[in-house]
Amino acid sequence: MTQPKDFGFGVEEQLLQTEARKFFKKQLDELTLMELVGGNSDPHRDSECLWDEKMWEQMADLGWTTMAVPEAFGGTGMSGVAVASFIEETGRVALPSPLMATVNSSYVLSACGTDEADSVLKEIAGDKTAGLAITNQKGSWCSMDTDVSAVVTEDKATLNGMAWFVQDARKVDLFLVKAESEAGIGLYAVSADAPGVTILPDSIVDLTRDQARVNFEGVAIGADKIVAAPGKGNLALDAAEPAILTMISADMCGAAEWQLQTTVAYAKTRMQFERPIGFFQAVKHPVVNMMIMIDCARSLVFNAACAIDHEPEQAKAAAHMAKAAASDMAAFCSGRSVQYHGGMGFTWECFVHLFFKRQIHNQVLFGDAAYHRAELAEMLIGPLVAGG
Amino acid sequence: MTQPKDFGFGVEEQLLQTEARKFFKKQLDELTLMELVGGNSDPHRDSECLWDEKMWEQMADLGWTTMAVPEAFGGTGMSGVAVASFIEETGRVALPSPLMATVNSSYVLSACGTDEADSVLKEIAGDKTAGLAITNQKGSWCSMDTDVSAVVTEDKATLNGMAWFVQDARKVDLFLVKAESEAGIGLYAVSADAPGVTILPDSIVDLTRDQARVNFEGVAIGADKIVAAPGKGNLALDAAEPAILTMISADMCGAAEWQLQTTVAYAKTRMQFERPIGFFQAVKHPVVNMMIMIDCARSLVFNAACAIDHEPEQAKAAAHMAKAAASDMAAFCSGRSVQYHGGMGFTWECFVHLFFKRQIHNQVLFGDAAYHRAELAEMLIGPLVAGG
Amino acid sequence: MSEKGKKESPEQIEFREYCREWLSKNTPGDPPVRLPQMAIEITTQAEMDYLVPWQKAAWEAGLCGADYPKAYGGGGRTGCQLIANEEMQRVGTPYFPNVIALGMAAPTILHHGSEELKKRFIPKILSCEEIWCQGFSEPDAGSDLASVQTFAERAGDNWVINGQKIWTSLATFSSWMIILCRTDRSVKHKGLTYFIVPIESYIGKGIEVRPLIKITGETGFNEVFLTDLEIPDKYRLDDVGNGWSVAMTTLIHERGAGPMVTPSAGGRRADDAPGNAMDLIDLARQSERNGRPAAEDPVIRDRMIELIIRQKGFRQSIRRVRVKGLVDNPMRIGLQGKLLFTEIAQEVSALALEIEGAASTLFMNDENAPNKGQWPLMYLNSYGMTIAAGTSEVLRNILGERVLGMPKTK
Amino acid sequence: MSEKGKKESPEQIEFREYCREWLSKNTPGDPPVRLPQMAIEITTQAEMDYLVPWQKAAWEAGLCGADYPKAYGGGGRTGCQLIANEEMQRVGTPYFPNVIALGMAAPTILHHGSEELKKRFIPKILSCEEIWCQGFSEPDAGSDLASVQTFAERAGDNWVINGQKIWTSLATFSSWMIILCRTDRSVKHKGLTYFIVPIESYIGKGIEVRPLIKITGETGFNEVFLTDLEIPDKYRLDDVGNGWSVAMTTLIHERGAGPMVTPSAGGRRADDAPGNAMDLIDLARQSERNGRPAAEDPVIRDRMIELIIRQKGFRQSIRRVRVKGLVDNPMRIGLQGKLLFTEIAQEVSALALEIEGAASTLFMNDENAPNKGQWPLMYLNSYGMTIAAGTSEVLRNILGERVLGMPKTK
Repeated sequence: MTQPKDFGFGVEEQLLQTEARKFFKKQLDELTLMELVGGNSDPHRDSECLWDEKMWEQMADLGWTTMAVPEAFGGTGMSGVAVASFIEETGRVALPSPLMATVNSSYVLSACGTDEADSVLKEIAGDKTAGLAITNQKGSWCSMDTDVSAVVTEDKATLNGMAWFVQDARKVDLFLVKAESEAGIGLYAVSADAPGVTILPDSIVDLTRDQARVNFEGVAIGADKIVAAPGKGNLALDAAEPAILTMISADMCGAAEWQLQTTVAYAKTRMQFERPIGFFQAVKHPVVNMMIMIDCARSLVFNAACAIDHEPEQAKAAAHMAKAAASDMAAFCSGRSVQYHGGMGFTWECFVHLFFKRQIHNQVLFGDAAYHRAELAEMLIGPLVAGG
Repeated sequence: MTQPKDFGFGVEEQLLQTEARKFFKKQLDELTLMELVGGNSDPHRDSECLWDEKMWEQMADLGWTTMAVPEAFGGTGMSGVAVASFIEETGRVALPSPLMATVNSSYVLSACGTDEADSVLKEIAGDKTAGLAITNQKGSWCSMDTDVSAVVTEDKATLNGMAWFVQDARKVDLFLVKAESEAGIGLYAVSADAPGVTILPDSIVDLTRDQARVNFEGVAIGADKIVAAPGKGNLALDAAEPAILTMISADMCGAAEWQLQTTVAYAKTRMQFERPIGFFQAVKHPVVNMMIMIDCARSLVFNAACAIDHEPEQAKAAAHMAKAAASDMAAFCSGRSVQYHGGMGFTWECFVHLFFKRQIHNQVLFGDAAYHRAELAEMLIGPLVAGG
Repeated sequence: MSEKGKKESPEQIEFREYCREWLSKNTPGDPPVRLPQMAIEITTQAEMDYLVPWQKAAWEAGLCGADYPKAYGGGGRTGCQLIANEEMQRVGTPYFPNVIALGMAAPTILHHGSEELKKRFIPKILSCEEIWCQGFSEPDAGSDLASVQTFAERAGDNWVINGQKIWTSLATFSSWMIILCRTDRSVKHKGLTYFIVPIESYIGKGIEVRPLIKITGETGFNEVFLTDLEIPDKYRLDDVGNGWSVAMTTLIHERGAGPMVTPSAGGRRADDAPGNAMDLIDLARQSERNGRPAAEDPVIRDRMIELIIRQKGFRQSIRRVRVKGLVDNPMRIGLQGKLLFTEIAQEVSALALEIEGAASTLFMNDENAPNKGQWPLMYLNSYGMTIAAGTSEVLRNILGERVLGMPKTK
Repeated sequence: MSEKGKKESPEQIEFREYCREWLSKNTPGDPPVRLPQMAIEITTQAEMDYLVPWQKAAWEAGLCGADYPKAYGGGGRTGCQLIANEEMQRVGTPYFPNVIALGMAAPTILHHGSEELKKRFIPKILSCEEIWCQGFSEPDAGSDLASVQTFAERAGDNWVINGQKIWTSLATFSSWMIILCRTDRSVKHKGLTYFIVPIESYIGKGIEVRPLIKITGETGFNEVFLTDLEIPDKYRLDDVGNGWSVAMTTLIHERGAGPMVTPSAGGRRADDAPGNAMDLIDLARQSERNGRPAAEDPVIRDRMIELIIRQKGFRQSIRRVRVKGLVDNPMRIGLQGKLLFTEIAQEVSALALEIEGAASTLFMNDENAPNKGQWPLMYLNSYGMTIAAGTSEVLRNILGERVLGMPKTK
């Protein structure tokens, strides 16, 4: 397959983008965001889960929460580039919400291709939210690794163990749990309030997210909740990985563009030495480098998003590229955004730290830059035999 | 053992440094150097070996060519920091000469600790020049690797094979050849004009050096020329490695300081946009970074040079640090020196390319930055088991 | 990944077919001499003798100048030069030799020249009958182009030019030169006027060309001295004092961001251009560094992949720039082009030297040099790229000021 | 590697012995509260209650203020503060709480104060009886310090001060403040005058202190508002209009390049300071990133070693700066100190986050956070370091201009 020249980003996608930008600009300006998530600055504060559920309902009414659910199952079934461009807008406002978790879960469920998965997709289409419980204590993003075990009998499965680094755990209605049984890795849909499920919130740097360990202690689910049978779950995760990587990278591009524009605006007005500081190349040129890195990552995001639909055999490589570029870009842009805001940028009351911290979280989520480069090296150069 | 606070760089060392700087300033200003090595600009020119043998004789008269030969064998036997500071001065003028080859050979011979080696040291003290033929086709700097084989009988040894990347091969009187026999790696002193020795000059980028493959075809030498017995040669090379790495790094610091000063001078006088270009932070700040990197590398050079004499158990780590820092520094400084000289710096008639090319050569000689970091990682973190 | 379009016009679709057909029968054979890496480095007549007929043939077939009006020797098509370029690059044809003329002189004459000049000059540019060079830089006017001092003095219906130009590629082969001159010393930017001057016919009579040697040892750049060179006023482009804005048309095309797509046979496929990071993988597979296979070195792998990703991102940006909704400011990507292309090429060739290890010391004439010493050559030449046609420093200023609206640093 | 000196004076040798002896019996026990990473971040009285007696004890023993004249409460020694610092750092004592006073106020008063002021203030600084803060930065005068607007107006033998200072560490604990004020609006640098002002006794009567919250959530920085604060002329340091040169004395000591060695108990050994790259090795040995042991990742290893080398180089430069023949310009190394220390610390903590992998998302209050979340905290705080006390950008200007002599960028 080949990609359309325009990434398949047509009139419909533009419309969605414009709508989204307008919506979030109105609903979630920086001050609103700060009031929502920045109320408690104590570094020893308890873990919090702060988000605007009313806004989420509005988003659901607009069909935005089911965009990765195929139309056949009641979702709005949008193209990869549409979803990416929408998520970019949510990154631009650092939206706290279970959107990414739900979108990722939708992609994984679609990749399962089972009746059981389809029925969970219908639940999401019916405005349930979902999240992925797929990571182990070692922070592995490999589809084969998990600390949760499953015992599967004919009519049910029983889960035991802990899932780590579960995103937006307190915002979702159900988890897709990666668990290992003798027959291999399976995926299990578990209600967040099922008996035996305990959510242990993490205290995290990012103020716009919540993250938790989720413990499963003898959690029993019916066979109709085995969305990918043992031995198939890892395949579904692998198939969904390009979309997951692309969407997190899109979020990062949005957040970084906010950092760029905000830093540029500050550099134009902040006076030192009788000049706006943007006069000085020590500020101007690195800010240009922020732009360059954002453009590189953003182009790779749309290339990867397009590949998901139009060139699936290239999607994995394209997604590794997008996430690697986005993670490096985010680290650079975040740092510069604080530095060039000077003392002001180092205060809690200035908005830049909200985006800075979200990007710290994003950089490592689903694998950092070095990880994705190593994965891509395996694909392009071949496996590493010895330690070099 | 502990290092003296002042690196052991006292009055005597200062005197030598001042003398050397005066001598080279007079004998080898940039125009003289250009006339010596830059006469033929054709990129397809034949390999050349251009140096000032008269100046070398003067240096020998001053005792400078035997500085790494212990006084016991007739040399001037200077401390590591004295040699490093002297070699730094030769780097500052990009001196074409067999000095580094001879100094390195002296360190290797000293490390052999055999009567045979001592007698070659005496030859160097008698103004012979020597070079190391220790590298294989794969460019390995490991003391165990060679493409030369030796057959050793009671009264002689016969060498066959090719040594690669031999420095200043056409300027030296004898080679210390690393060769492998059944009993292991030995070192053999071979006259450059011995029967069976063929020097095959490389065409190289650097105009201030010559480099060659040296072929040994049934080269027979007496047992008195086996300076390190089979199984001992690698140990001598390992023992001398810190000094070798330190001295090449010192050369690089000298060359980089020339690049820094020359670039600063140009930035102060070259006008664009009604300003000296040094006004612009896009020039000024990277030039400051040149200085910072030079200072870092230079401090590590003197730390390593001091360790050779005063803290030998730390010399290896210190030398890896020096060469890693020097190689990165050289790459950065060379690039910036050409860039900020603008179009002028891109012409043959401007001196900057002479130093740029010498540094390209230096960067890789005896291992580049990544190589030495990997070696140091083995020491500080432990060996790498798997491919990561 | 192919990026063949979905939404090409019928003319474009048909033209692509035509190009493929023509190229399947008409690409020139292997060159009789080793060609330099870029057309601006052409220095011998033998190189020209091979390349000029190739451009002429491509012009006759409509692949060079496809979008220029028929009245000026072009194909009169719309959006077809890009197609021709893609198809020529796909099959790996040699580059066109008349690069300065195609990339700078022709679009400038098209936008600022009189009808007479357009008819007189553009056809012979496209056909390669006349080679052109460019007289912008001077020893004291590099990055600060507006400070050129070469002076054109009015003398009735003529202008008399005195001064010196530098970095003039192809000057030794050129019939004509585009030149930026000062006509008023009392103002800076508004004191400039833009002309066309005959070169070939005035050698030794007001024009002297002296080759410059690059740090690689290659020649190709020249200094051009103009002494009492008299030219008619009709060779002026646009108004007296308006030279700076004419020069901007030239520069924006030089940097690949102008409205006219430059006919470019590429010499190689896009993925095979000088400084292509993907080439590093092959190099690493063939290289030993410090005694070990370079392709097995995880640090080298990490850095190769990093460059491959950045280069891919840049190419995808060029794709994105044409998609509505995915670009807020059309200049934002376009003005990055030259900067990124040259800086990535510099990093790619620097990394190539690291991959080669000890063998990176070997230059073009050495039988054991990997890839015949092309990588050290490329690395040295990369500094020409980051300096010429707008230094990286000046380009970052332009991006910061024109795209992001930050205050001018001057 | 130990760098114990060979060539110490008899006084120094004896003093080192004395310090070791004293410290073997007199270091304070573990703190009852968790101390912040740096003294300027002290925010609670409990922290002060532990630290103030420690400084007082060290002063009484002669380890704090060793090189100050006896007349001002010092030890009257030569070159001994460095010895005391080394020995305190060797055994890992806590830091001194009166850092602004020791590092900035005391040397400034020593160089520019009247005999009366020296006798009045320096002893109580050394003994920690009085804590000091510094009033330099203002909302509109950060990097451009000379643009401060806080105005001191002459009123007979007194001065009346109005304005606002910001980033004032330790202000809530301070008795006194060094302050840079404008006394003439018609000139920039020459319109400044430097004073000492009482803080504690004027809270609510001309002085208001408001804490600022940092991006880490920590407090410690403050805003200080001065309203019609009246102080006697004897609290002026040096001449009216000479405030800029007095401020330079303060800054050069703040950046570690001044003649007086600041008493510094270090809090930790030099190799154990915040941002020590060697700590990364232990972190990597304990960390899994992306499911694999971080210490086995060759790319992580390469970058750890790179930082270890740069940090080692910086420390060796500090050693080299005192060796004749190995430094051409004494400012060349000294002025790099703050820049390198802070930038390396920033890179070290950024790399720590990469080493921690997914666990880098966890902050101080999380039971599973590696090293109790100190690395994300350190990374966030590192931006305070590269901004405060001269941004990295301003410091590069200073190096380029004062050391290399390039033209001023202003």
